[in-house]
Amino acid sequence: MEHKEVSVLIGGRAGEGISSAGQVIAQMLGHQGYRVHMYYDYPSLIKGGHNFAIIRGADQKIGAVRNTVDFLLALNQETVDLHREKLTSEGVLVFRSDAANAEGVAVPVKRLLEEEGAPAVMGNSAILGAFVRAAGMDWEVAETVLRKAIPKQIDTNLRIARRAYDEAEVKTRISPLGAKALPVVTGNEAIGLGLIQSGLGLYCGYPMSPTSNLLHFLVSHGTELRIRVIQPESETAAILMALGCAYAGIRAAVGTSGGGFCLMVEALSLAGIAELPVLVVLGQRTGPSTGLATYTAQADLQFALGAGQADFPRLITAPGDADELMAWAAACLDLTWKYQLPAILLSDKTLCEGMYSLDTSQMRHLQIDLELADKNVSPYTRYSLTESGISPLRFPPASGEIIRVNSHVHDPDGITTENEETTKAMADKRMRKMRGLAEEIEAMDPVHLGGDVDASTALLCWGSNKGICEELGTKMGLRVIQPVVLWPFPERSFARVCKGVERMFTVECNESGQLARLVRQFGYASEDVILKYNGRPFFVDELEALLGRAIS
Amino acid sequence: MEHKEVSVLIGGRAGEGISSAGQVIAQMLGHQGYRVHMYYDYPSLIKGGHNFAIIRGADQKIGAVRNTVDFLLALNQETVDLHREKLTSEGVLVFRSDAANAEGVAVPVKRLLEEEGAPAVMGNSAILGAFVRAAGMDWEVAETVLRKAIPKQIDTNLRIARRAYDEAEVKTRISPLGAKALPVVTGNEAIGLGLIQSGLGLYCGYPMSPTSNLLHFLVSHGTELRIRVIQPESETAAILMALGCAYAGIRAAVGTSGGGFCLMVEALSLAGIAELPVLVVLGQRTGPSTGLATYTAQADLQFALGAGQADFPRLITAPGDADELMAWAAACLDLTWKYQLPAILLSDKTLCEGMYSLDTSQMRHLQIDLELADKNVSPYTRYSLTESGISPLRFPPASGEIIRVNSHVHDPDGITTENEETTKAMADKRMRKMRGLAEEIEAMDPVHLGGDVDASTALLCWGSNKGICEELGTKMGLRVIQPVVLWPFPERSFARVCKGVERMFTVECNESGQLARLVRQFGYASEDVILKYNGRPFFVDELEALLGRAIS
Amino acid sequence: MNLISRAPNVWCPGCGNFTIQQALKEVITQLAAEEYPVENNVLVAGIGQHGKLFDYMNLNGFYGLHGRTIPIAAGIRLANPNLQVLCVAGDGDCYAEGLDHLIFGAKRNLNVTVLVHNNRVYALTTGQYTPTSTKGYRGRSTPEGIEELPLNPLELMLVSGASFIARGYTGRREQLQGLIREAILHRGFAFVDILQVCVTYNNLTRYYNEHVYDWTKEGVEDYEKAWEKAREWDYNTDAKIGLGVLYRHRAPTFEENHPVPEPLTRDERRTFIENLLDRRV
Amino acid sequence: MNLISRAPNVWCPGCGNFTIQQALKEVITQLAAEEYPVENNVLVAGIGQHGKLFDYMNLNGFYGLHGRTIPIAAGIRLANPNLQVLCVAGDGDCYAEGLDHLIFGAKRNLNVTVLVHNNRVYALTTGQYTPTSTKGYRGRSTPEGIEELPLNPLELMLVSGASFIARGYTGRREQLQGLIREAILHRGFAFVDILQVCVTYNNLTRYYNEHVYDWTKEGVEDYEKAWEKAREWDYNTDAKIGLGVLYRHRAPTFEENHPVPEPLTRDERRTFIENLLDRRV
Ligand SMILES: Cc1ncc(C[n+]2csc(CCOP(=O)(O)OP(=O)(O)O)c2C)c(N)n1
Ligand SMILES: Cc1ncc(C[n+]2csc(CCOP(=O)(O)OP(=O)(O)O)c2C)c(N)n1
Ligand code: SF4
Ligand code: SF4
Ligand SMILES: [Mg+2]
Ligand SMILES: [Mg+2]
Repeated sequence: MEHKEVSVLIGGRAGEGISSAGQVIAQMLGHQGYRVHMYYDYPSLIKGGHNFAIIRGADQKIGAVRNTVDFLLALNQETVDLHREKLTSEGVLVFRSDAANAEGVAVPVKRLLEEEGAPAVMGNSAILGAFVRAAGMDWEVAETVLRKAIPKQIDTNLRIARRAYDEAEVKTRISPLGAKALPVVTGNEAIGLGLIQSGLGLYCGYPMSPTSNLLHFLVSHGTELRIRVIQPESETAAILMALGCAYAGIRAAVGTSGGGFCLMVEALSLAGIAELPVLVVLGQRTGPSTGLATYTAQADLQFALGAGQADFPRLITAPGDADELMAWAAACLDLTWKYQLPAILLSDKTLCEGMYSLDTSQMRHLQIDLELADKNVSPYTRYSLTESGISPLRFPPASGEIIRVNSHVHDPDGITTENEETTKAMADKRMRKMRGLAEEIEAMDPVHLGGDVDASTALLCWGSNKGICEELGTKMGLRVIQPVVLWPFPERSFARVCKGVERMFTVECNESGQLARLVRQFGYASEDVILKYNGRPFFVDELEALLGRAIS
Repeated sequence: MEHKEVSVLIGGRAGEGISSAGQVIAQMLGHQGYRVHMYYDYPSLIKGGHNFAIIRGADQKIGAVRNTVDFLLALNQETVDLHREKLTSEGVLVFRSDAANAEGVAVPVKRLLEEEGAPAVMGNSAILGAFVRAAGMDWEVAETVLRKAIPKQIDTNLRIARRAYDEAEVKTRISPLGAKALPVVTGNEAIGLGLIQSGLGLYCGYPMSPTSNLLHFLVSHGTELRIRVIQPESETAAILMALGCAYAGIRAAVGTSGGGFCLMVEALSLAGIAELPVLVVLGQRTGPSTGLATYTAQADLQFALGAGQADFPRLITAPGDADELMAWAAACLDLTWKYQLPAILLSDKTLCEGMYSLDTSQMRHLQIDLELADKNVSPYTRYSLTESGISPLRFPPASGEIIRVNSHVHDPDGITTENEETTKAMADKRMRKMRGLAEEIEAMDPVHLGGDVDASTALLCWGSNKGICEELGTKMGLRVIQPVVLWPFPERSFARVCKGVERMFTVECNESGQLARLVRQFGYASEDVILKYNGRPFFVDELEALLGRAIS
Repeated sequence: MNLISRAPNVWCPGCGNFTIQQALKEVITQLAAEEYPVENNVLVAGIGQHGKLFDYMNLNGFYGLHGRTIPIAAGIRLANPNLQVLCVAGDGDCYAEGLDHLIFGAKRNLNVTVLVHNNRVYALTTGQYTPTSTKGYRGRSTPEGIEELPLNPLELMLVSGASFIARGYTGRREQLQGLIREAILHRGFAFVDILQVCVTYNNLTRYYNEHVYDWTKEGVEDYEKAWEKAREWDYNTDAKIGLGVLYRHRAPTFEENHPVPEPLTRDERRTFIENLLDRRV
Repeated sequence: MNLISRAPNVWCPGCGNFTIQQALKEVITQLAAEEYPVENNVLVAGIGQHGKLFDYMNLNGFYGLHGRTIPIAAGIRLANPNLQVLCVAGDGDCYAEGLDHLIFGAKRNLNVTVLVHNNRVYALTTGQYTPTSTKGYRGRSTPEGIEELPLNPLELMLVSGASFIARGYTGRREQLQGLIREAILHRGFAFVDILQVCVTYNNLTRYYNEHVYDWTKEGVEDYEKAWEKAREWDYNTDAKIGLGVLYRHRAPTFEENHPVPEPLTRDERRTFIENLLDRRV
């Protein structure tokens, strides 16, 4: 059997390393030339419960999984019971024979471990080895990927995998696709890489799903990268540390989810008036409030648009896959510095904790001109009223200069004023920055156009629904419109990609159609909204059916 | 001279009691049958600086002042210098002759105080006495109003006022209008009265302009009213106390401004999912961030619309004068209880600290049916999935019942679940409540229609701009449309009052046209926005000129 | 009524939280047999592994926000001081995000019981250091070990005005049960720092077993002595770890200062409004 | 350079803030003559009357949010530890809204100076009680007198790990100046609670004048002694009020634990990314 695409589900209890095993499988598929996406489903607990990952590889870029799988790797009986029906008729079940009863490739994990005198944590290597054999892949695939993916005691792990590999039988053959092998990363990692690329100096994060792993990723490489990573007492402290840091000249970012973002909005408004750059990575999850800590949603767009008292310029982006996350995290950090304003990068649990093939060669390198003005301008005026609204940026200490930033309405020197003309002049200055940013954004290709680009029926989507819409758009002959920048809303680019659209379906993971509400503000009526809000992303077959019904 | 309207400006240093003196003048005009508005302008400091109040009386309801005045009461030279040019050609200047040099009614305050052996704080009584005489009002007006308005040492104050009255000369004659005398209250007081009417049990507030005085007002009557008023350690604590209180069955409200509201949004989302009633009075001021602490703005609408992560039902109202503030504060509290959701009452510095005639006879008594369900339903299920989305409300202790509220996605009993069906079912339940609320709102006359109701050119406004738009709409032949409820947006009522409108001007005190953005979402393009954002409200003559230019 | 709910329990096997749950269950059962009906209890939970107790107990409850048990509890008590409010908090929850509230709860002498499941780690978010983690603790946000010294919550509570302070340990269930009982019966802010073993991220069982000893109850009303005892162990340096009641003291409570009055009737409210407006004409 | 700015000063005549401003000005002038250039100072201000110092001084500054001086200061120090950061905070500001941050600043031993203008009232918002107001204080939010006991900030800071703690009084300018100087020169978290007279809302001048006395510097490194001294006066009950340095101690600072490394070049960053991605194929 020749596979243009392949799906693997691996499941077991929390604490059994499902996520890491899933990553290994994703890398294996990547190694074989597949474009990969992994969806990781886990409840909010540490041990027990049921975790599973679905890894899908295809011959084109993808961003969603199916509800059916070709391989089911079961670490326990529950996995067999819960997911057996997802297995296609030709599908292969690989299972721990000492923990489950089933038909298929039985892996006697306990025995194999005992034979190698290896600890229980290495059990997954056995399953993986058996999977590689059952999938008809060469041992080389297992060896190469495991060597890279497993940091500790690789030799024992390899011996165990090999034993399982040797004992298992070939059930089908996932042969190399011939395409270039691409690395596989989580969305959190892609964001981290973008920040690193753009010269991040400080990252502050208070743990919160789904961005905790961005914190962990950055700190685990912090020393090497010479980036400081701080976990402060609260999200409020996190963003204020970032603002203090920016004031003194170092690039800073913070990451959180909706609940933590609530505690940052006062500082966001401060960044607005004080004209301080900061990037907030906002990983959305199911709400309201604590909601479902480990499940997904796209329901913080309206919050991000209005967060913080009063009007102030802000940048809001919602990249839709790893390539975009990396590119736009880097670009956002640059833009916050150029325009001295806060930016929010909207992600969600699907993106943050899912895995994607990353294609840096394809990745657009957004060019941002950071030459603001003569940096050594003197005498220096922090809030000089320039035509662009952007004042030159200098940092303390600057001999002979006084550099003041201020949360009150202030004069050009940063001294508090209640004067009415200055109040208006400073608001106008900030609005000029916003217009400049909007112009620059229009030139950055801020609205992705995909699928069948000439179709008159369009799918409008944002963030993590990019991949699935792209896939279905191509398949079903629908145009796909995905604004990556949501604010300042790229009106001209949006109008351009909408030319000829007669009907527009909005696909979103929230209950009110938040993007549909936004585009309506700009005159685009999208009454056809396809919404999902049960914490899970759309599955390919599911959305295909929904669209089929809606369009007909 | 027969006055159909009259304007008085009183000015001096902070700490000199300008606000109280202004209130006395407002009550005097009210006593004479005028409909009154007072604008109070003061910087953010305690002593010194320059404070002034403009009190305007007219033969119709008003909500704004002019830039010209008929009387200028100057407690110091600065007041004379800053405001002399506002005085009409026939205007009368009353001034402290021992603190300013000017032409007009000189009041030798120091001497009068010395003669009565009175302390300096009583100086304003002299000015007020002289004003009453200069304005040709009967001594009875001074005596009646001062007796009511001055709590301490009224006799000495009256003696001083009388001396000044006797020494001053009549310059013009503000005679009684013949209309019923109406009481005069600040917007904060009107809100407080509405809350009291509706059975408030707890008010929590952390001091912040412009709602600190709501805290002070309620606490000053707290004992008598048997309402608890608490100033906690932060705004976060304030709203959470209110939610705890609501859980246990007592009506609670909180008040703050934008900066403090930032610290409440996490709890707002909690109220959304836990289905707890709470009313937040959000007094807007000039932002972003600390901005201008004592000046006005209408720039938190977009923030209020999106505040808190994820979608959840909320009620947002923006009353436009004292009558509406009182009526809707009461109605909002009722509605939060009926629908078990958070409500935001948007006010601003103009409304909160300005004064208005209150006409309770004219006030609409919004009838809200609070019979939710059989309160003693047993077995009790906190989040039972009803058709209306509203679950019966019971409070602990309830013998044999368990009453759980939960910030996580929960099942009908309030126990946490990650189940996908329940997640969706509970979101749908909350949306049903929103629809029910929207229906009820449509029946409550949520969009005020005024001015020339048949005109095809309309002024769209909200909150504190109601009064000025009404006045100018009537004068200039423009229809006035003022949605009092902003969310759920009263689509049907709005459509009804918009019938026949060909051109719509939006009048707002912010820099982005926040209401215009909102109505665009519902298909109403209002490109003609008239915005002011220097911290000051529109003045009548100013807006008239702007409108004149814009319309022609 | 069965105090343990139908919700499936997903704490790790061996987790100290089970002990706390068990102890709490016993105490509530005892008290119900005496004079405190079960339905008068309200459990206010923070967000974290500790908070799951909300789901596991058949008690009235408010599952609130990370770090915010105290103000919610204050609101409940203001509404109805007959309700027995138990705050179930975590160390990340109420020594980091919500420390401000904890201190003000103590300052006001709010009459609630605060049980801190102090496992000295953010457990639910997979093992980051908290304010009480030992210096050098390696968690996922501090792979090279945290450089800060921990806070000593007992000292903090003592200086903040808490009127009942105790320390329990999940390895000593009976004692813990007694402490919880005393805490609930105390009139005022009753704080129990519970050394809760997290077997997954911070298993200090051996260390605790080797170092704990029991405080005598003598002189528990002596602030100075309490201070000395609180300082024996700084949550960092090797030392004996005292368990038991550290301090107890009777003082007016928040609720006593803000008693619930009989509310005005609708008519009385109307009269108030009319009178007030009369003074404004 | 003139350290006093062109901004018109609008504090009430007689306000203790003038004394603090004067003292600070002297100290910065002195230090500038020694080794600390004026431009190396950054003043981080809270919101309140105290915060107006930001406008009145010709110093670099960050006028932030109510209660949030400390995390802003931490960020500045993380970016550039050559900057001398002075937090100018209020008692409402950093003992209520921002208490959490203050405690964590102390715990981390962040190397900044915190000057608390403790007038024991929310002055800018017209006189409400704060966490250090005396029991019975009648302000606009407590017309019948607040029922709570005040917090003792010195005790709080001591148990939180502050490595320099002092108390000054605006009625003793010279001493205050010395304390500010020592605080700035201290390496670590230097906290000065300044009894600042608010003539308008809480004029305690007479009370302070009658009760203050000077602490000797002896044994300022002794924690136990510090604790005793801190407890002499509880900000409520009549007692002698000690002024001076309460405690001093040298410990590693936050910044020492998080030194600023030479950043990677663009190429080094690219190489890092390539290597990492190589491991993912
Ligand atoms: C405002 C906010 N920030 C972050 C989180 C994420 N969060 C959930 S549990 C938790 C850690 C809890 O640690 P702790 O309080 O010690 O509880 P434990 O799990 O150890 O019992 C965090 C940070 C949240 N829910 N809300
Ligand atoms: C989040 C927030 N809440 C409330 C306020 C309003 N506010 C401004 S100044 C102030 C009081 C300040 O008191 P304190 O810190 O003691 O300073 P002081 O004026 O006494 O110097 C308050 C509550 C604010 N600016 N921000
Ligand atoms: S992670 Fe720790 S605290 Fe959480 S359930 Fe497991 S053992 Fe208990
Ligand atoms: S109100 Fe008090 S603190 Fe503020 S300036 Fe006046 S005296 Fe100083
Ligand atoms: Mg913990
Ligand atoms: Mg103060």
